[in-house]
Amino acid sequence: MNVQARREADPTNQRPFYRQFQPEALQDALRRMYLIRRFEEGAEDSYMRGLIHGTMHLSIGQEASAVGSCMHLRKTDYITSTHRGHGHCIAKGADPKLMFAEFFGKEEGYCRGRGGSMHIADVESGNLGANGIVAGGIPIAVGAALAIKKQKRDDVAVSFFGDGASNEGAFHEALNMASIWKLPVVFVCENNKYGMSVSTERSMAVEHVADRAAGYRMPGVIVDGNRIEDVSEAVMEATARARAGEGPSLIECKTYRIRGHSKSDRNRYRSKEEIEEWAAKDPIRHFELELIARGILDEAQVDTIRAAAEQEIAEAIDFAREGTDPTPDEVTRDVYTVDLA
Amino acid sequence: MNVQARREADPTNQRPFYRQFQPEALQDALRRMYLIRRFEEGAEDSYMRGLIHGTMHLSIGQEASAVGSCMHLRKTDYITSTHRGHGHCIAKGADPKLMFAEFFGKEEGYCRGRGGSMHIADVESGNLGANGIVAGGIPIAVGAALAIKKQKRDDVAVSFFGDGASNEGAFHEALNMASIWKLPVVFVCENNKYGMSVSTERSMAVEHVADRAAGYRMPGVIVDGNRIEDVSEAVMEATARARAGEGPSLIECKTYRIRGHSKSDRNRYRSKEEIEEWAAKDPIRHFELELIARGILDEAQVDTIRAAAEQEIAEAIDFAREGTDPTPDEVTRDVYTVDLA
Amino acid sequence: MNAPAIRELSYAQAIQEALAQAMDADPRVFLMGEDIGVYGGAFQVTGDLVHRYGEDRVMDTPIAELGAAGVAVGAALAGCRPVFEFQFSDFSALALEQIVNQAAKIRFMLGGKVSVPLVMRFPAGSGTGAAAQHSQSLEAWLAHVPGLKVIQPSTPYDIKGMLLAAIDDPDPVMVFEHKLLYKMKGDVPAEPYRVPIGKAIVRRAGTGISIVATSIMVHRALEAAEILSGEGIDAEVIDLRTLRPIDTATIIASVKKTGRLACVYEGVKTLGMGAEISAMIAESEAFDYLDAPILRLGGAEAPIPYNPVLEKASVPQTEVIVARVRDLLQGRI
Amino acid sequence: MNAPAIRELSYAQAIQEALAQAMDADPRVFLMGEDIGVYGGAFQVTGDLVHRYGEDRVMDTPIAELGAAGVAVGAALAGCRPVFEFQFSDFSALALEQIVNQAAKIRFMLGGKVSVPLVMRFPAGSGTGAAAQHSQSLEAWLAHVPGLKVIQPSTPYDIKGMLLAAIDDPDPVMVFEHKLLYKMKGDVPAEPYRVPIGKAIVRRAGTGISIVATSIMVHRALEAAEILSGEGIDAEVIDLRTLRPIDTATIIASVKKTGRLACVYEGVKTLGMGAEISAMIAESEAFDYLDAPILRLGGAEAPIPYNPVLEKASVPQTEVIVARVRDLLQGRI
Ligand SMILES: Cc1ncc(C[n+]2csc(CCOP(=O)(O)OP(=O)(O)O)c2C)c(N)n1
Ligand SMILES: Cc1ncc(C[n+]2csc(CCOP(=O)(O)OP(=O)(O)O)c2C)c(N)n1
Ligand SMILES: [Mg+2]
Ligand SMILES: [Mg+2]
Repeated sequence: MNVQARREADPTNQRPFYRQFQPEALQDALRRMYLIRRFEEGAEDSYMRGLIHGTMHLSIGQEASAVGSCMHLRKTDYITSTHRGHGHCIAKGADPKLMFAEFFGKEEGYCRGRGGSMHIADVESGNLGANGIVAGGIPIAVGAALAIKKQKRDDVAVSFFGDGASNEGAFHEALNMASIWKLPVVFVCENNKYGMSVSTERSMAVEHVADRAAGYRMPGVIVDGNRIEDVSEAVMEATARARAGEGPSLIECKTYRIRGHSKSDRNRYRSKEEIEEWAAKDPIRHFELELIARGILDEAQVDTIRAAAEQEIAEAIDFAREGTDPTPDEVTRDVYTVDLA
Repeated sequence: MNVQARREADPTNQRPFYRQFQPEALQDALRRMYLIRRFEEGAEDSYMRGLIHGTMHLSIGQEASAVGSCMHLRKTDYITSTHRGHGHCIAKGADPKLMFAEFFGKEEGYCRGRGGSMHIADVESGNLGANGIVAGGIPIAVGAALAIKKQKRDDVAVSFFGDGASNEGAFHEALNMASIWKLPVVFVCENNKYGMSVSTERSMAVEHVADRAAGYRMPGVIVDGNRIEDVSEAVMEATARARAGEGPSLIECKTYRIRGHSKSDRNRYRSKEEIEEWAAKDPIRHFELELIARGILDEAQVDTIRAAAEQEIAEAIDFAREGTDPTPDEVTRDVYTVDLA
Repeated sequence: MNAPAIRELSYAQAIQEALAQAMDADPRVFLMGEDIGVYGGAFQVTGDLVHRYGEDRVMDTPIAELGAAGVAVGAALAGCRPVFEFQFSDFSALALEQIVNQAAKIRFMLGGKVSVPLVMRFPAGSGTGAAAQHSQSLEAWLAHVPGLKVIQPSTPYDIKGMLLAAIDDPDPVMVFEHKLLYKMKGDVPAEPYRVPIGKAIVRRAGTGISIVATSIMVHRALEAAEILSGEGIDAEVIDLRTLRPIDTATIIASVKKTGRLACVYEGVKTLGMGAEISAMIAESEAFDYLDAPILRLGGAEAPIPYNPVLEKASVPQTEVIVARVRDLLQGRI
Repeated sequence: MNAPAIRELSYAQAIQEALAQAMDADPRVFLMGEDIGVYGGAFQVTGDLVHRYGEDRVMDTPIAELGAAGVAVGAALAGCRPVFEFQFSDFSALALEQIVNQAAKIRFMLGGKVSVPLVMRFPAGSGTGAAAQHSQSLEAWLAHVPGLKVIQPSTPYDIKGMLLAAIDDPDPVMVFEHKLLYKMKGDVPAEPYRVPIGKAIVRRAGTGISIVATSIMVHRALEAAEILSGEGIDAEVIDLRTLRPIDTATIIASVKKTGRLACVYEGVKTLGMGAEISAMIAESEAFDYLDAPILRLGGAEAPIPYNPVLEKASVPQTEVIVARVRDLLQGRI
């Protein structure tokens, strides 16, 4: 859809998303989407160049669900994230400098170099952490929501997870508990069609992850995960419901990861055509065009935002490379709050 | 409902259950229900008298779901059972003598005294075992069904479990796999309203366990678990479906356990009235009256069946008491198929 | 001023008192577990606490150990102090992912930015005729995991004080309680007090051999020591109390004095707690003081059987401890 | 007759060949696991087997470790011979209930009336930068469990032969494979053959000290032995290979000869495999032959960190083995 068509689709700018958020907030959302994209491209590049070791899971193509979900969140709201968590982390407010420092294994990193990509967390911003265990964060989010309720706060916890994670028992147990205890938690499933190499058709008895919501007596909403406004409106409703004490919701964002599952993926389980088809639905480009069609930004401003993101990421990598290496005698540091004798 | 009312409810004996089974099979079903009841009363009595140690979980009041489900099963069909498994075991064809021998910890017992009530199994009859782990048997049944499919047999696996078990992740994972692989398995939930002390209202987000079936794209059927004909007809359909390669089903039998959860239960979580209300819906009495109303048995024949069951149980206890005690030097026997040096 | 009140309480009552006092002192503390509310817990440890503290602080969970453990981890991260009861320690096998991959590692993985103040209680052990899936002693699994602390108090006094210390602790503490101890009575001060985590205690001083025992085996070792003293064998009995971190100093000092060591524990012998105690001594400065092989008495290499005779034969009993220690002292091992 | 064909294969290729030969020989054998089909397995162990044997025999499971493990147990009970791949050994924490409470105990609980012929494969260990939840060495947990057999082959030759023996075995066999070994090459006969479970092997004969090592540590110990031999220290290196049941005879014989013992393993030191080896020797007839404390080199008391320098420092490296053995031999331990 070009700009003109977009204008005609919503001529009076009626969509709640565009009315609810100030232009600055919308621009900031675009900025974050770019930060995520460039962060991951920078990480990928650093990995290729041998600067980063281990593995990483890129969410390129999935930026709308991360940013759209977190736009409604306060610093005191929690998220739990996944192995594919860079986007969630930046969307919730993390500083790419400290994230890159973590990737480079430096003391300045969010986890002082102990966690790396798969455990990146930014507790101050309310990100309780990525998780190397598929579905591991789901019950943790429910627990955070339980704490919120006990503390009589009106915060919420948002749990991100993938389609594959919804086949884990932890998903079932967690959603059931969230529902019976009416906890302020929003389950955001990023359904990118595959759990590693296994498609949802082959791994899930139902067509949509949202079909599972009925089993827990909670709303199950399907949105186009590549359209930030769709994601955001659904999450807005769910967080409002949660803050009002009406319990959890499940939102399924239909999306796609453009890159392979991790660095070892040879894309044998999907076709080039499928990847290209989804690449054409790029969530960033979609959002840009909407902002332009609605007169919130013009192309030049978009360029400025993109350039600033690029700049920020380049600086972050420089910052990280110059960070401090942990010393090997510190192997047992921080295993306990008070080091054992 | 008295005999007359029952006659009027189905004046031409149209119910499939009564047409499908020969009178002998129906009488045998009643006999098994009595065997289960008397078995458990005998076990309870032996426990009170200090002859049996440990604990036990009685299914008194739940006999219809066990017997009604197993009437359709062949010896080569499998069941997996639960901590409340005496009924399933007898219904699938076990010999009460060998069961009591197990309770008394004797070499003659089904498990040579190693298993006791919670692990009783009768593999020759297709009972893969009770299970001390709530929901532990559900994936095992799915695995047995997978084996059946691989071996191109037209047998089925039936997994019994309770309402409480359906809150375990293993339930979710197992039902999903059974469905995606279209396995010949029937999930029979005996919903007796409580998982130990916690009611389904307090532990389950949905009202019925059968509501969960939709999340696995399989039929979810609710039946009166105290009416053997209701159970049996539902299981008949499900096993036919399974044998025909059409995949799994979930059947929820609404029932009630009259005794406490185990020997330590003080019934603090439910009322006397509730217990009495359900005692009045006794599945055995119901079945007797139906058989009488339909002219399949008269009261005297019922008395004969009951007396025979009593006799069989009394003899079984005598047999068990005289069994052989294992010797303490055999502690590590049967840990491995070939004893380690 | 009055002398501080000391009453006889059972081990289970001592736990209940600790839980109540912790909840009184700190609104962040709450309990969760299966049937801990109106049922009072499978072993009546929580008793009527739900009536005193309400369902919000004494929460019955669905039967969903993994998810519920994860809820506890999340609540701990977000400012609560959950005390989680497993109905039987065997069911911890369902929740190890949250205990080991999450609770034990989160602080470390996050570079020390958070703590996970979580207490989990595990009714463990054999002797109740509950067979293989309800009688295990799995404490060695968790004692193998850095990031956890693991305790195994053997007396009403210790369980109260160590449980209170565990609830104070900023890190996850795993509490193994032997089911046969729940009814055991002992003197317990009414006031809250702490018994430090990480300290073993000499329960009986002696010079002929050091017996390091855990949980219910402490009592059997003490009985054995009494019998042995009648034969002129003067055993020192050490109650390990904490499995991680191990109080190596106390054990090393004892072995240096006695020159002999026996480890008595209920868990499966291979890779059970005694393996670690033995290896720790064999690599320590106490090695040079050893006058005999290190005796290990652990559980049989078999699941716990239902039959009561076999069940008893599966784990060390007093007579066996006496006989084996005697053999050791007489050079027959 | 031609000489039997022997080729160089990688450890991963040797596994793949064993799986293929087992499937060729026995229609009951099938594979299940996450992404073992068209993806070829996270470590490319199953490779293109799905194309050769079809999706029914090389089954991708949903991400549902507990349930899938239970499915494997049920299939084994009903006449199949499943070989189950965990994507990472760390995820076994999700499935321990089926492994430990079910697979390991069913035969015993049922009085010997059934067997559970199940093989599970666990890619384990650190060194890939995958951090705390993807780098653990948890083999000691399963080696603590009666009813299981646990193996940890260290060479392409052994993994092929031991895996085939495991698939033959009527009981559950747990196979720990170090991820860093997958690419290691070695001579492997083309024909199927068996290497018996339960037998350790002396990889290097020596007289000065016995080093018992497991998995990748066997290779580091051999490297260390080479270096030490240049200093006049003649180490015997034993590859444990099977963790349950332990081949005590081979180790005892070696220690009687050398008078010294070091255990080298990657798992956390406390309650890791070295604890058992050390304790086993300390209670055995070999005790009297010991001339020095028993050295244990295990993993740090910490989760595996992401930073590569810390990661290396967390587990024994060749230089550390050399230094500590030297210290021991020079009486500095
Ligand atoms: C418990 C567990 N099982 C398996 C894995 C290996 N693994 C990591 S990501 C992944 C796929 C997850 O799929 P999904 O939940 O859809 O998330 P996505 O990767 O598509 O974002 C798998 C199998 C893991 N990390 N944890
Ligand atoms: C995994 C596990 N958690 C808890 C228990 C303790 N337990 C035994 S039976 C039971 C209640 C089970 O409820 P349900 O599934 O409804 O079966 P019912 O007892 O009502 O027949 C509980 C909590 C157990 N045996 N296994
Ligand atoms: Mg996915
Ligand atoms: Mg129930």
